[in-house]
Amino acid sequence: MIYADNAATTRMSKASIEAMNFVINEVWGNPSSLYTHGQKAKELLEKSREEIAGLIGCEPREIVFTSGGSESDNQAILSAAEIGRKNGKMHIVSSAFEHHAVLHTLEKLKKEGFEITLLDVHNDGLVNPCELESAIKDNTCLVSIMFANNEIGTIQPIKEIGEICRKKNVIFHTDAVQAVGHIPINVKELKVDMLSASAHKFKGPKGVGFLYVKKGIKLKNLIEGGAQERGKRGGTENLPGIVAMATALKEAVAGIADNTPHIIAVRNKIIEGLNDIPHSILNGDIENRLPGNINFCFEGIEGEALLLLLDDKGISASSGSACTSGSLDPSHVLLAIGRVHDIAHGSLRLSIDESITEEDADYIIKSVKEVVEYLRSFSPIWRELVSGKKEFIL
Amino acid sequence: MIYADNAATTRMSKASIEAMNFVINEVWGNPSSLYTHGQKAKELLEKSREEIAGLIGCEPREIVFTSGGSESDNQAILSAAEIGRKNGKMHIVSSAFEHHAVLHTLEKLKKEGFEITLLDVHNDGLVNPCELESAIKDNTCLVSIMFANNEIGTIQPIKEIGEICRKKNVIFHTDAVQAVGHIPINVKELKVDMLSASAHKFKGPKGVGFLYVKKGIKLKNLIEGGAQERGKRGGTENLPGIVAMATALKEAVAGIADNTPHIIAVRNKIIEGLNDIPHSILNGDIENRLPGNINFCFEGIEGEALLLLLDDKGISASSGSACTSGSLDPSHVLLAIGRVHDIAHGSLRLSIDESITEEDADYIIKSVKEVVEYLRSFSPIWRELVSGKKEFIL
Amino acid sequence: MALYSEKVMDHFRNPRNLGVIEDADGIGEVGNVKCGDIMKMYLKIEDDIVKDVKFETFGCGSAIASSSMATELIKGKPLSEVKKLTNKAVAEALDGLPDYKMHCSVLAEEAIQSALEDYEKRSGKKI
Amino acid sequence: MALYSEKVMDHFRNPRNLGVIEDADGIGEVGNVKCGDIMKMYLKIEDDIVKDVKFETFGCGSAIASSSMATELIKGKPLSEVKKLTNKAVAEALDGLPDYKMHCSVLAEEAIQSALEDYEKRSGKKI
Ligand SMILES: Cc1ncc(COP(=O)(O)O)c(C=O)c1O
Ligand SMILES: Cc1ncc(COP(=O)(O)O)c(C=O)c1O
Repeated sequence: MIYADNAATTRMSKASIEAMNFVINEVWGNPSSLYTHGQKAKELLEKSREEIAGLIGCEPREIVFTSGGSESDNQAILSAAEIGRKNGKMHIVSSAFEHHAVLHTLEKLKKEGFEITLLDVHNDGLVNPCELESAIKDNTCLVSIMFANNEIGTIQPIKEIGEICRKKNVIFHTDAVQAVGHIPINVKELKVDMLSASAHKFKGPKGVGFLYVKKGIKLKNLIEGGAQERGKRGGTENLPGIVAMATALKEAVAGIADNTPHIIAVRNKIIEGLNDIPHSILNGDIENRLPGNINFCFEGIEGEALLLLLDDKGISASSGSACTSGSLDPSHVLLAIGRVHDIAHGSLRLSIDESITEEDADYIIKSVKEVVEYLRSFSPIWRELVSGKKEFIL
Repeated sequence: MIYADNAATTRMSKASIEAMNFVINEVWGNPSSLYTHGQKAKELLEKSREEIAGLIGCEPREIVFTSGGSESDNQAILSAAEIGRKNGKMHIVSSAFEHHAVLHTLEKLKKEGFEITLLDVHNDGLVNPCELESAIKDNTCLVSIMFANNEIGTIQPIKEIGEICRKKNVIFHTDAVQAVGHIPINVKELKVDMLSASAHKFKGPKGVGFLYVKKGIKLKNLIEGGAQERGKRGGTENLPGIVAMATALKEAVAGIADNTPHIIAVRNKIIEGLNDIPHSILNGDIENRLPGNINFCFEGIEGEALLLLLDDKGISASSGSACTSGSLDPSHVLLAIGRVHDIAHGSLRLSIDESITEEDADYIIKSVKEVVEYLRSFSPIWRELVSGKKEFIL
Repeated sequence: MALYSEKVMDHFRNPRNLGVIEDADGIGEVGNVKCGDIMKMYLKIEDDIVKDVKFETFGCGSAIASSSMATELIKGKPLSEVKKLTNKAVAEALDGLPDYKMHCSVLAEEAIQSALEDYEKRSGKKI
Repeated sequence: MALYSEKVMDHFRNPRNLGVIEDADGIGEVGNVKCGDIMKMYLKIEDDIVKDVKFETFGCGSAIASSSMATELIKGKPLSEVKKLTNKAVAEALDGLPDYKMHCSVLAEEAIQSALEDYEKRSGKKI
């Protein structure tokens, strides 16, 4: 199997699995307990917090452990909104292609009276800092822009946005679920105030994540309960998950320098190969892009069929096709970068990691070409396009 | 080490650990993915849901997976409150000794205009169904009463409460975090509408739990995001945790009949032994009680010191002392059953499981006796009590 | 519990009656690109019997499988019977479809009825 | 990162100067049951020097350790020096206390100052 869906989830690393099992077997106590076994758990908890803080350039007390990226996003945005509400600032700036954990939370806030501005992300899938600056108003309480998009992998100008927000004195949250562990991140240098991350996207366990919150920003509880996480997140700590997450992040960050050139080389090879397919297009800017992300639209075919046939050939990938989501509309991300419905349905995302080989790349290119050609061979749309009855979009 | 703090957390069972590692290594795909590997994950997800549903007597679609007991409690209560708000019913009945995941959520709702009635739990730690019935008003939208208390282990008259609520047409939620896997539970028979559970309390993993919600009751999202859990709980599913939880619950429920007589016998032996200590008292009803729960107050001493010295003797236990929580007040549970502050500070909770032996019991009794005697030997309060300057409370 | 039944996967992987009938007696096309599914059915009719049928589909796995199954269900059948083909019959013949994919079987039904109507119009016959 | 420093655990496990001085020259008692901490200090004074000191404590680990350390810090010391004992000195001598346990060291300071005041009152001396 060639697993090319690392943006959906990753396989846990050996070190992370070992760390998890170590904690499960040896330090399974409750970190809130006073006896030695509980205090050992507490120690590991705080050590993990220190490690993660060190890896993203913040202080340990600025890290809150959560159950994953969605929870982090929800808590960050609702907290900033609460601060805004108290100060009479009810305007939020975000972008049109955020993850649903962000967009649905913003919709909820809209119903509560907040004004939401969703910035255009243009054809290249990038937020324009000048447009962002103009969108900020006197009553803006939050800017939430994702670090890297989960479908097309475009990396946003986070540093510039951070500087604008700091200048304008607006809280800046970034959903960095796709970026953490894949590209270098230092929250202080980037002037980020809040950052969401999810362990299973960097070879850590599922069901655990963290939220970085700059000192001084008051969190609102999403989950009420005990006094865990300084009272900001109730629930017995998932220590095996947290330690495994810290282990995975350490490994991932340490590997960035070594792995990135190879991943980018193979990625570019695949992009070049798929570019040969007529009437196809790469989605998202090629320069400002996650190392492992490839996202194409192929005219005249539908994505789910493409995926299933690639699966038959041993390739695991994903699509922004409506059929893969159970909804009627194709990916809001592809629509946001201006792909019309017909095109957006025929999309393919390959997200690779360092285990990919040049041979894998050759096989992927060959397989995608075959499958696209096959599906076009009985596509009534394709027939109309080639017969000239309809004009090609791509 | 004698681990007598299973109410705080349990050690994962071998079968549960194995299930978790199996999923981590073999079925680590994203259940929302279309390719074979993702669909296998989806299958396991739904199989786990079926298993858990079968074990508590509901339908699979009535189970929502969460990150633990606290999240389940929060979502259940906020959902029922939302329904109440829509129908102009802004009154909630609960009890004075619920877990903070419940109480803090109720406080939040109070600030939003809900009226909260917290029922007395009396000296025996039991809610009185008649009082509950009288407390329900025309505008009551929710009754939330815990199945078994986490500190004193008293089991509430859930079936009677369920019948009252069904009759009065009020949603009934029960925080069953301490009960699930320890005593038989069938939600249909008990007429429970919503039930919270947490895997790490029944030898499953930390950071995963579930919420049973009767068909027809509309959940409100606590965590917005993707379409997971029928859109009611965003976030990539923690499949290793979920499968391990189902495995642990199956084992726990299957073991109830075999293990309970032994656990109760040893528990009663310890209770009898500790009853020998002068000026001590068992907290909570002895009959309606979790098999493994022992909770005592000893006059004239403080709980944290007691715990630390028991730890030195290799016994892991817990206390309702203020010092163990970092707050100034001792356990709200002990105060709720009428223990005054002085007495509540000197409490000890032992929560045992089936691995406990008669010898362990002897050792625990001997150790607690020694430590209590030692701490009393230099307690200024004890001196006043024995010298007659102050009157004994117990 | 897999996404699709084995029948669906079989018809998706090896679609029957794929292609075009150049001198078709009736052609039906339904669906639209916006929703991501288009089906086109070609019928060859002789003596009120479906002598041949072919299809082209732009769409997901279940759309392709539904088209394929629908052609199998009507091939060689008298038109009176074809007229009664329902989406339920298509879905059942596929051993079921996921709830949110039932519209694919509806499209297949509609494509065939549309081709029949085209035949009626062209031939002036009423079935 | 453990709950308490080794020093705290040592003084908790082996409290120094535990007990009562029957013919004390000064006795101080502070705290209350409600909060869960009571400390009682007994001083034996000779030539303005703490000849002997004993304590009794109802309270948590750090309360017992703070009392014990405080007695060690003042034993044999001139009263003028004892008067200057601060809770910070107690906490530091214990290699620190968790934030939310600092009040234990405050209690220890207060218990000793209260015993000193008792001595002043009884003896009529002013330190
Ligand atoms: C009665 C009760 N409810 C809720 C919880 C919260 O569960 P968790 O810590 O797994 O979120 C607990 C345990 O801490 C509990 O004992
Ligand atoms: C950009 C982005 N944000 C948030 C999430 C949510 O993370 P999780 O599913 O771990 O809650 C994801 C992944 O699903 C993501 O890609």
